[in-house]
Amino acid sequence: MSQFQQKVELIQSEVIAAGIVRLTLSAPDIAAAAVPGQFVMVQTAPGLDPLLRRPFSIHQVSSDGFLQILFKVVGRGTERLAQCRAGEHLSLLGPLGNGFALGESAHACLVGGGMGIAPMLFLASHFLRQSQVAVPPRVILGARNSEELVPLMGDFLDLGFEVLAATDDGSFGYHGLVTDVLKTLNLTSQSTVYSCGPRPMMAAIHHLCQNQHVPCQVSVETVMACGMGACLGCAVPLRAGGYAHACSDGPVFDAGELLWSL
Amino acid sequence: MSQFQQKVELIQSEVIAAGIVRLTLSAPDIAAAAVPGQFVMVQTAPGLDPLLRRPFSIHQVSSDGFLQILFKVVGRGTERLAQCRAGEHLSLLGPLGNGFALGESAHACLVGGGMGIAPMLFLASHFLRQSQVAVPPRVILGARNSEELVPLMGDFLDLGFEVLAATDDGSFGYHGLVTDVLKTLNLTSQSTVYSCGPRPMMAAIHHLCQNQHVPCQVSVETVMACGMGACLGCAVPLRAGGYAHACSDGPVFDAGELLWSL
Amino acid sequence: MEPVNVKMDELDLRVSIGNLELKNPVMTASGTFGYAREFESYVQLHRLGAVVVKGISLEPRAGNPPPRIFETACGMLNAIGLENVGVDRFISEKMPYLSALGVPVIVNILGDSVEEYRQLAERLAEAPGVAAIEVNISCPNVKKGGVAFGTDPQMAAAVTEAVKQSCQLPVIVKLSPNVTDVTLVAKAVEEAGADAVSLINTLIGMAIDLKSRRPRLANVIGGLSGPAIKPVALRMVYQVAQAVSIPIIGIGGIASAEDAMEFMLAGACAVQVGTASFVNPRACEHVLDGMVTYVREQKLESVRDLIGALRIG
Amino acid sequence: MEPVNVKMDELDLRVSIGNLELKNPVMTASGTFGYAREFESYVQLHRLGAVVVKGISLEPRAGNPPPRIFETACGMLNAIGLENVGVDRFISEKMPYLSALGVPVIVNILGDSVEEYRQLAERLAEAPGVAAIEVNISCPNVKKGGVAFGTDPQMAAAVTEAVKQSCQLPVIVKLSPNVTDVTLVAKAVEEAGADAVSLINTLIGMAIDLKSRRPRLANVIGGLSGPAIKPVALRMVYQVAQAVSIPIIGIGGIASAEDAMEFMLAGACAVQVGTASFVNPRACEHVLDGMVTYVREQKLESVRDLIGALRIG
Ligand SMILES: Cc1cc2nc3c(=O)[nH]c(=O)nc-3n(C[C@H](O)[C@H](O)[C@H](O)COP(=O)(O)OP(=O)(O)OC[C@H]3O[C@@H](n4cnc5c(N)ncnc54)[C@H](O)[C@@H]3O)c2cc1C
Ligand SMILES: Cc1cc2nc3c(=O)[nH]c(=O)nc-3n(C[C@H](O)[C@H](O)[C@H](O)COP(=O)(O)OP(=O)(O)OC[C@H]3O[C@@H](n4cnc5c(N)ncnc54)[C@H](O)[C@@H]3O)c2cc1C
Ligand SMILES: Cc1cc2nc3c(=O)[nH]c(=O)nc-3n(C[C@H](O)[C@H](O)[C@H](O)COP(=O)(O)O)c2cc1C
Ligand SMILES: Cc1cc2nc3c(=O)[nH]c(=O)nc-3n(C[C@H](O)[C@H](O)[C@H](O)COP(=O)(O)O)c2cc1C
Ligand code: FES
Ligand code: FES
Repeated sequence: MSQFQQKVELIQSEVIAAGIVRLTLSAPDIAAAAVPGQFVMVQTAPGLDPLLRRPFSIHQVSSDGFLQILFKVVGRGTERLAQCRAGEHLSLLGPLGNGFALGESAHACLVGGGMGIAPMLFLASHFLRQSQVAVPPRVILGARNSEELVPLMGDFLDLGFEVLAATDDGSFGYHGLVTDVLKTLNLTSQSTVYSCGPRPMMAAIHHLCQNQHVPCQVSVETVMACGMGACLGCAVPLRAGGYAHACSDGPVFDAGELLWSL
Repeated sequence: MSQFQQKVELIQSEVIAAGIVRLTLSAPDIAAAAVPGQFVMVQTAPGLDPLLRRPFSIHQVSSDGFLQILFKVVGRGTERLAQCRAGEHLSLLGPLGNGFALGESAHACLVGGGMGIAPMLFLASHFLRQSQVAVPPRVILGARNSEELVPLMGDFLDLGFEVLAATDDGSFGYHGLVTDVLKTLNLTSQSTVYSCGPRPMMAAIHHLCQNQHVPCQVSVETVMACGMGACLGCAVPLRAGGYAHACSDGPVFDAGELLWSL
Repeated sequence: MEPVNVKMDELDLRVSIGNLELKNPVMTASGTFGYAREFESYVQLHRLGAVVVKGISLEPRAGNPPPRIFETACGMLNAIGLENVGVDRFISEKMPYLSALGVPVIVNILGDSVEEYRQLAERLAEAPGVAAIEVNISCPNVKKGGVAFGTDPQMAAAVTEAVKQSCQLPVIVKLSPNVTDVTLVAKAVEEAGADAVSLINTLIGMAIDLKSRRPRLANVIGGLSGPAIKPVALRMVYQVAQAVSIPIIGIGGIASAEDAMEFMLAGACAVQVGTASFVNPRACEHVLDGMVTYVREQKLESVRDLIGALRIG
Repeated sequence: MEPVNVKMDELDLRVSIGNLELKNPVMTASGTFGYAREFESYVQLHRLGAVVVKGISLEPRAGNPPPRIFETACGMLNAIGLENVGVDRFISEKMPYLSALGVPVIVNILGDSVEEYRQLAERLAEAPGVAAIEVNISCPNVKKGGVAFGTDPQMAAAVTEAVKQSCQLPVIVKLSPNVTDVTLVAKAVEEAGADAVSLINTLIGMAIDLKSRRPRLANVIGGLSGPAIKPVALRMVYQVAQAVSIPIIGIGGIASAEDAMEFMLAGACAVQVGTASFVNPRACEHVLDGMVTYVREQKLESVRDLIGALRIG
């Protein structure tokens, strides 16, 4: 496994929607090694506060060495990152974790909710590049409202995907949950659902898939200190008892392996 | 006493010499209230690290509301300040402390060493504005070498002062200490020496003045947490025993009041 | 920058520390707010819940030689050495200003022996305007080889009893965090009659200058304060809240309303703001403003609803 | 970014912990470096003075439910709950990789009773490649109502004795900072035969989420580590250095060579880098590189010249 600790240049910082920022970084080594579903740990400030790195899914990579992350400003670390300007350098650790298991499944369905949309773009691009896939994957994206969702959909549309949209307030697309949209699709055990989003959303998707015997992979979020399996801070309760570690065993898991009742 | 806690705009940041930076801030209230020898406490970073404000002498004020500080990058706080860019806002507390006692003395002599030059510019300008002063004050400035000294002299020359220069390495002006230059002047008990610089320099000036019965005021530096007399952290040992507080009793003291042997 | 002007007439922010009624739970921490006057240019002093002044001893003390302070990661060390004007000058020079503020004045006291604490309490009981006494027991007991009163439950109880017996004022005992089990000391002073406890005082720390190979403080060791110590303070407040039934005042790294309310959830009925006042002289008002906003937004009947409201399990 | 390549052949960085010779004083802290393999992409592992692995118990432990960690001001809280693979799997699965590194492997052990510590030491004494044992005594003694071994000099001594009796390996006892007087425990374990002490383990702390009104850690309380605790750690190392004559390993908030050398001036002969490795996986090498530069610039005969070289008075 190739992993790197590098200071990389920030090429562009874009405010995609209110409080949602996309950073484009020149990180050829990490970009080349990354697979969809992996993440990077980013140092958000030069000093000792905030102290720990912050984990972000790899949103997209390009063949010319660029790597993007897409995040929402929720606290001190993301605030600092949002203030970084082109030309500054950021310390990155990555690519980290195990990405999505990309099988031969003919019918892939990508479901992203809120910031869980971030890793879905990299995954969608990956399917595009895989010429053997006959049916292009279906993409379901959900968010609170159109202001948040529409800007995030753009890249998927640009890649030629048809996006099934859902918003909590009905201001765009389906008025309701992504699971309701997912239900309308003709899922079979030949399909695979790839999902990332808030825990309640992923729990609902898991139950739906379980009932219909559809394989389902989820990318989970936990607090993380190291991102590399050293601190054991990122415990994820397992159905079989005990814990897995989101950073080194995940962040992508077979939904059936996890304990969802928690 | 008017003191202010304000977020003020950084108008200009200039690198005057290697590692020496001058910030021009728009701070009309503080500038209007300030007298030479006073200082401001500056928050150097938005987060909790560095935690405490840093004290800086008021280098210059202008009638149109600008205030300047001049500092050397020596640690984390000054590093951050040096990175601030025009348009950013900095939190200032000031004006703080007691400035120089500006008597009727006909023969003022200003001695600044290293960053102790900073408060001397404001003081020199003050004398210029005082029309009753017959003889313009004499200005002695010292630094390690010409690279450091020459850029700092400019403002004094612009104001029309003749500057007696001394460098440790002889690369500009007198080769040696400012005290040696001071000795060559015809000081009397009618003169007043105003001095700011490294402790050994001020101790030497004090002894010289004491021997020649010349009144001498010094501006001292100590570590400071609050800058306003609350923490009692800035103790300065007194000749009479006990301690004064640099921030509220000083930073300018009658040299004879202090304990110099320490 | 004008201080935020929050309408707070209709909100119930009152808390009580035994007999002592405070209009809100935000006070200054001893040694970090001078004698209040130092802050008059910055703070609307009458808004404070209470003012706790710098520790006072029987005789004036000059304090330690410099350097006395040093900044550490998200905190600071101090070894001021208990510099203060002494109780007589405090009463004659500082109390007139303080008692005119219309805010309860709590006097922090410190001594070398039980006897000194007793005499201090007697003197302050006579002084008009003193609302309560806060007993700093983190000082060395010279009669017991310099072991701090606050590290031994019996010595802590002895000081508390002496102070209680010599004055009618509410007595707050300020606990040291440099102990194996803070609840033992808390219980001991509760039994000895303390009306409340406040915690934490500073953790003992040290810093070294590699260049000179000398300690950063002339006194070698000093007290660590600021955001760095907040987790330790919060834990101790929580532990003490399970152990005693007298009111608790939370102290340690408080800089925002969120910080303050975390201490209240853990069981504190009031808080003190210390080191934060150095960085932001208006820190107390900032905490108060944030608390007002929270109480209003959450539609709490009173700020007291927060006290001990931590959900566990 | 290539790691700085410092020529260090000619420099004397060796230190010894009793019988254990280290090529340099920089080791990893238990629980912050996994079983070393996690860092192989980032660190030239053979350069480390020693590797101290995550605490091992007799039986595997699943650890605490999440959330297990929370960031605080210049520090972090953890309540991992001593998750580990157990001594058998440690020896069979982890030791082969570790012992091939060419670096002394120090195994941190923890138990619920003196008996467990004894058995752990016996098992490890048989395992090839173990260079020393570090005894974590910050664990609760279930037979004594859950009071931590490390807070009581007698219990600490009992554990130390048991471990010493059941193996020939050098035994390092890791002290808890959550005590009134750390020198009492240090002296007790020295008398009980400890070859060295390491300190500090984490301070006990807590954090609360105002929104949910719940503790930030499922375990309610946790261990505070990182730069925030460095002043406390340095003070304790200094105090212990005055009290015992066995070697001391300094731990707590070390992230730079300056930090490490401050601990050495205070009396430590080696250091461990903990939380800093999360932020910068190369923290140990960073510390080592800085130390090399310093020793060269100051023209020290050996890094050992720093040990206890603090100037006081
Ligand atoms: C593997 C992985 C991948 C991730 N990918 C992305 C991504 O692509 N885009 C993205 O925006 N985020 C992502 N996250 C979440 C992201 O790491 C956090 O939002 C970030 O660490 C918050 O840092 P902060 O300093 O701004 O907030 P903090 O100051 O640490 O926290 C501020 C407040 O926000 C809460 N908080 C913390 N995390 C979240 C969260 N995820 N959502 C809402 N509230 C939170 C905290 O409890 C706290 O109350 C990912 C997390 C993981 C583990
Ligand atoms: C009243 C007053 C007025 C001042 N005016 C000025 C001014 O006009 N211009 C100016 O440049 N400085 C001035 N100073 C000094 C200035 O406050 C410090 O240089 C600054 O606080 C250092 O902050 P830092 O975070 O960069 O360094 P820190 O990280 O705090 O310290 C870094 C290292 O530098 C050392 N150090 C601290 N202060 C100094 C110093 N003064 N000189 C050299 N080394 C130091 C520390 O011991 C430490 O080893 C003044 C100080 C006082 C008390
Ligand atoms: C400079 C300074 C002086 C202090 N002096 C006293 C004192 O005289 N008496 C006392 O009980 N506590 C004193 N303290 C401790 C504070 O009141 C408070 O308990 C401690 O600083 C922790 O709170 P904080 O983290 O908010 O600062 C002092 C603290 C500082 C920083
Ligand atoms: C996540 C984590 C896990 C830890 N696990 C252990 C452990 O298993 N055994 C032990 O003795 N100390 C353990 N520690 C304590 C560290 O070894 C170290 O003593 C402490 O973190 C202070 O050092 P630091 O500030 O450099 O992190 C752990 C610390 C952290 C942060
Ligand atoms: S974040 Fe440290 S083990 Fe997963
Ligand atoms: S710096 Fe606080 S009293 Fe002077």
